[in-house]
Amino acid sequence: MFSFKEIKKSFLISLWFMFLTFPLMVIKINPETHSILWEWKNMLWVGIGTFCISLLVRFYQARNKKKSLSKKLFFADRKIPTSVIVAFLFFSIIFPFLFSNYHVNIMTTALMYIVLGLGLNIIVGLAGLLNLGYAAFYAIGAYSYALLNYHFGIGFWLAIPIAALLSALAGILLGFPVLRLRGDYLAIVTLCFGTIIRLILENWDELTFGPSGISQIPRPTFFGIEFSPHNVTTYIYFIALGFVFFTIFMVNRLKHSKIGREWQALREDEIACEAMGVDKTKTKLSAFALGATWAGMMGVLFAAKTTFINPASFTFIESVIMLSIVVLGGMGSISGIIIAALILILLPEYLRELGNYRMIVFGLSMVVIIIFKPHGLIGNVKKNYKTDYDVSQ
Amino acid sequence: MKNTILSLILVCFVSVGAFAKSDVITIGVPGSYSGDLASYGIPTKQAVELVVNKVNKSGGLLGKKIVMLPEDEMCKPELATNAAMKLTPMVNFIIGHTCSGATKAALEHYKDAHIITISPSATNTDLTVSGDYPNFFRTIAHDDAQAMLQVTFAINHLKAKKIAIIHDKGDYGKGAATLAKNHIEKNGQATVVLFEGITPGAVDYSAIVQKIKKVNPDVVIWGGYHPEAAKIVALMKKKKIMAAFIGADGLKDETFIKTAQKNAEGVYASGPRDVSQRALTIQAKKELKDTFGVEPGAFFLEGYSATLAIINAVKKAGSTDYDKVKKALTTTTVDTPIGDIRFNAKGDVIGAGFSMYQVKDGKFVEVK
Amino acid sequence: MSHNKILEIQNLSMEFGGLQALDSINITFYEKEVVAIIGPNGAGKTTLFNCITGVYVPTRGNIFIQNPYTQMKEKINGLKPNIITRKGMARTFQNIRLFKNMTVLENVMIGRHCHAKAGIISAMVRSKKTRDEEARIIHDSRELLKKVNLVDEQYEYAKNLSYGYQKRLEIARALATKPFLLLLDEPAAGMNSKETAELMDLLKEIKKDLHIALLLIDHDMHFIMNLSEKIFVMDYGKKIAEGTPEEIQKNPLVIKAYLGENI
Amino acid sequence: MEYFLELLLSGLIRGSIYALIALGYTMVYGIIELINFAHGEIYMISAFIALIFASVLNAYGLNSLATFAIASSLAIVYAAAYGFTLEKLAYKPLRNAPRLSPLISAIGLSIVLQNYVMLAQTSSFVPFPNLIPDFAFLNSISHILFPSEFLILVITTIVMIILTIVIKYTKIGKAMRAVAQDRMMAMLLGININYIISVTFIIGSCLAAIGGVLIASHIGQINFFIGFIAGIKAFTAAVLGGIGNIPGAVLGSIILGCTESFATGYVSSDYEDVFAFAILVLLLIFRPEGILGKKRDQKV
Repeated sequence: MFSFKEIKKSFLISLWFMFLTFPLMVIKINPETHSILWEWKNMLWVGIGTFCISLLVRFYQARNKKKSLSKKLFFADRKIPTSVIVAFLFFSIIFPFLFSNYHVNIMTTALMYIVLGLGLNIIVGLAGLLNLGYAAFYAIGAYSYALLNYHFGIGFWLAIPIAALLSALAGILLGFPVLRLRGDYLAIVTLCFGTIIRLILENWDELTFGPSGISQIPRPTFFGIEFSPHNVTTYIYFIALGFVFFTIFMVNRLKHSKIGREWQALREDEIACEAMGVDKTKTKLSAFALGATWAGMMGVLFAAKTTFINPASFTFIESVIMLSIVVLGGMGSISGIIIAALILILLPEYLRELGNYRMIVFGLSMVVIIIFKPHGLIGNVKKNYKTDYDVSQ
Repeated sequence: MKNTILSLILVCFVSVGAFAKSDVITIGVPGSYSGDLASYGIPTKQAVELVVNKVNKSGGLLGKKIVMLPEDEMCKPELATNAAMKLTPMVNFIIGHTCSGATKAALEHYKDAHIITISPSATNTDLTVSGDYPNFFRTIAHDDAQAMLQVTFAINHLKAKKIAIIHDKGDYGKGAATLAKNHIEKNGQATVVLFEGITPGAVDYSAIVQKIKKVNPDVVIWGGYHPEAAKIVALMKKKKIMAAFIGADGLKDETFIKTAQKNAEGVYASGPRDVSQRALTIQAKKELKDTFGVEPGAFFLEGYSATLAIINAVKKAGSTDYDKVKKALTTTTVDTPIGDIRFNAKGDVIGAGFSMYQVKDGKFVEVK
Repeated sequence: MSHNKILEIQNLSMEFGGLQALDSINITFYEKEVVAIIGPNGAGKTTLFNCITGVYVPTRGNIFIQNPYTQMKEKINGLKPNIITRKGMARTFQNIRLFKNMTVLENVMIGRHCHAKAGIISAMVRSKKTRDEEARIIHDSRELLKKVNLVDEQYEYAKNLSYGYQKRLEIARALATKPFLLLLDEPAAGMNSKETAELMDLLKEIKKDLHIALLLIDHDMHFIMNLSEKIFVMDYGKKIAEGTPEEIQKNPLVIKAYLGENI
Repeated sequence: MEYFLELLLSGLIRGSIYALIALGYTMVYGIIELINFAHGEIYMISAFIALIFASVLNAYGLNSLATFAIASSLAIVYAAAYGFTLEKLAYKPLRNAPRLSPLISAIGLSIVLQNYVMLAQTSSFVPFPNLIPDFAFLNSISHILFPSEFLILVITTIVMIILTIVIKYTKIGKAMRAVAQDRMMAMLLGININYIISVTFIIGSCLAAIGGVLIASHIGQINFFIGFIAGIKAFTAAVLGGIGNIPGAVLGSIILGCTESFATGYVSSDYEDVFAFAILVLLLIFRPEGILGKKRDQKV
């Protein structure tokens, strides 16, 4: 199966890793007692582990070479069959009746991240504006609900449009200064924006109650009826599911509308876009505003779901996870984002059994997925305008 | 992909089901075991594991084995909620969470499910004092008690007139700092000349120390953990600021002295009463050393005591019934590393005193 | 030939730092004309293009357009490119600038957008009016693709087209904005002789069918001489000559500055 | 006035700490246009490696100067090895991928490395021995300037100058710039792209290691999370100065450091980061390419 040369290569790689991990894995220091522990067996494990992984990768590569290219792009450019969609739909509806509250709750989080991913997709995937501060809009939504409820007793359903509006405004506010920026500069400014929002939440005690956060935020009601703590989880699940459907529907519409095509054109080439009569300013701002809207609405749902919020929930890592969902899913692809959100949110939850190793596995899977699927899990599906309406002359 | 997810879900479902038997007593131990606050959660997990193993070896509790279910929530409220929902159907008791914010978010669920929760480290005052959570207990004094101690110490013992308060903007640090500020203002004998937050993890704090020098306080009260405090103390020494430095239990950690070295000399910190001579404390530390090969970290003893308290209460109550155990917790006194403790009606610990320490010759020495 | 002015450039100058890229250019264009600008590399042709289309704001001078349908005359220097495009001038680029990861049809549809009204709300609500507008855009775009003979490739990604096809797509995309003046920046560059001949036919057809004026920059003399009715010659940022192809070929200044001793 | 000067000095020190990390950041970016999120982790790992070797050497009773020299050299060697390996593992396969893909693998790596160090060593803060020897000539001003601060200022300047010279005048530096400008063309001219990128990563990681050892000595404690915070600040500083520009990184860091210092001194440290980030946003509005960054006109 493997030639001697390949085995030798893997052996050398494992030697290299043993060298690399030697100080951190083998020498364990105890700063309090100044004692040093030599754990040589760790080195052995590293050696064996990397040797096996390296052989596995070689095996995979060898097999891949034999396969034709079309097989490799199995997912790309293909519409998902209706049967799969229907099965998925059915499963998502009966899900809360099959599984315990805990699983329903986790799935609700995943659903919320699907919506967040789809919203961020408008900014990053469609309009091509790298955004590392998306959690700020999420925070604005969550705090809008918490504070409006605290001061004025505004309910969940009324808070949703208000939060959406406020986040959209914040999106425009962020959009203005960054109109001229592109790529990595945009990334850093949005990162700063995210941090500034979080710092304001932390420091402006009079408005936001500071780092200790706001507790006892009411859960959503159903036309004024409150649910029992047990049933409310299922209820929130269905709200989140509703949002997912709504968002998929809307984002799909937006994507294949005038404004959606203009976003994509802007992503491809700003100068050509302007030469075609597209208003750059308006298009960029609308992408920021619309993208932020979804985050704002999810923020409300988040606050209602956890019933407690504090600034610690809206850190940079949160923005990074959201961005990772978009990129891993395949920029601009709706089904890709759904899968990526499910992986990135459910994986760390269900990896709990791995204990301390779960974050390593999580990080590794991000690296591995992106290396083997650099364009994301699912490529963009082309829109054929064939079956659209007849032209009424 | 879908199949993988499905099977994953199924596997977890089955594995969850396996625990939900009644011939064991389960203790959920949710806390911060990864991320930047991991060091405040891991010692608790170790402590619970030690006690549980010991009890199981000697025949279990009420003839049943104790199972411990740790859940990592990184001190994040939303993850804490997830952990809470996962644990609620399977556990009899909770020891956790690590941080107050996470505790607040999770407590709703435990409260609804009548699960007694003892936190070794959540010090937010509202958790007990507000009376919102009848199922909540803790083996650590709440922030307000410590703030009170700090302020009276500063004003009466150190005769401070001008007090600067610095905090780390965090839930714990800023909360404690705000309480201290309120106490000073209520007391009226001293003024708060500076109240500011610093960014934890920043590379340098000389600007804020410069500002402290400018306002020239008699005492600096620190709300936060020890890593930042060590840096500030060093800079204060360097800039020849003579003000006394007072921290709370977040500062009272051996690592602080190791890090700040000679700069730590003279620093005050409030913290649980000195228990290093108690037999149980010595024993707990030895067990930890033997099993995990480490020195006790933050809240280790509190976690150990919380576990002992629960086990004792179950023994006394003769069952895991919510009301009976709750009653036992508030009425029976149990010998733990942190003292002979029981709980008051609100859930705060009685019997684990608080005192003020000062660093002398590289050790925290109790100030009489 | 009709004699309605459509574009008037008066005393146009453009400086980059100390570099005088354009020096007091005066040019007038008339309706339905095919005009070419030639000149050696660095003569300022593309700069002139960029000034007209609003990519650069000229240092001095004025540019006016006069819409042949409404006869309204407006000053356009300093306006943004997208506004100028809406006013009836469209362009192609020297180095092709297509929306590479969009389909051929979508590329043309973007061009048509500047005459559509639908906003964000209507995109979400998708009323009958919006749907009709959308159908209109698709229909018109497809018609344009037929004109440039790309209708078979309409669902291909633009990046997958051959060079010649990409050039044609760029023209179709520019035409989609319904211009009365089409500016073509080196349309024949990099094409083989067959492709150039096809392009020539296409441009002639466009002029005939759509009644629009064309302004070309190119180096292919055969192409220029064959197609254009009037030629402007530029050198070092100045206009040095203008006239019919025959006149230009005989102009000694042009021969000296540009054509050299080849003729 | 004295207050102002003191704040200025603390701003300078803070700035040069940022600069030490930002230099490596900006260099890698300048050559391959990749925001190397894992750079901060290399910085963290090298600090840990220095700490580990210093403890071992201490246990064998070496004197402090020798410990400092050996431990920091080993840290630099290991940082280079880590940088090299990371590039080969996580970035090289993505050379031709969309621009955001390497960013994701960088983020993933960052998570892996943090948790790797946490599991292999410890999750809590570890005191870092003061490896930097006391300079006798600094004794008179030790209340203003620590030896570690002095060393950071000096080394930042030296590193900046050497790096500028290397990139401007040496053969490898020229090759780097060629790769930065047009990778395809550089390849056609016979430059070994893989080699140049590896060298870039190795140099960048060495810089991170120098930063790691010095800054850890200055701060006196490390944990597995320090790389993340320092990395973000260094990234901000690099962008402020014009990312890809070596003197720009230093200038940006100093400006960032001083802004934070003055914000703390004259307004409130509550909002020190708000000021730092606000100044970046403001600057980028008026100069989107950063202070010393070259304007890249898009050719139309």
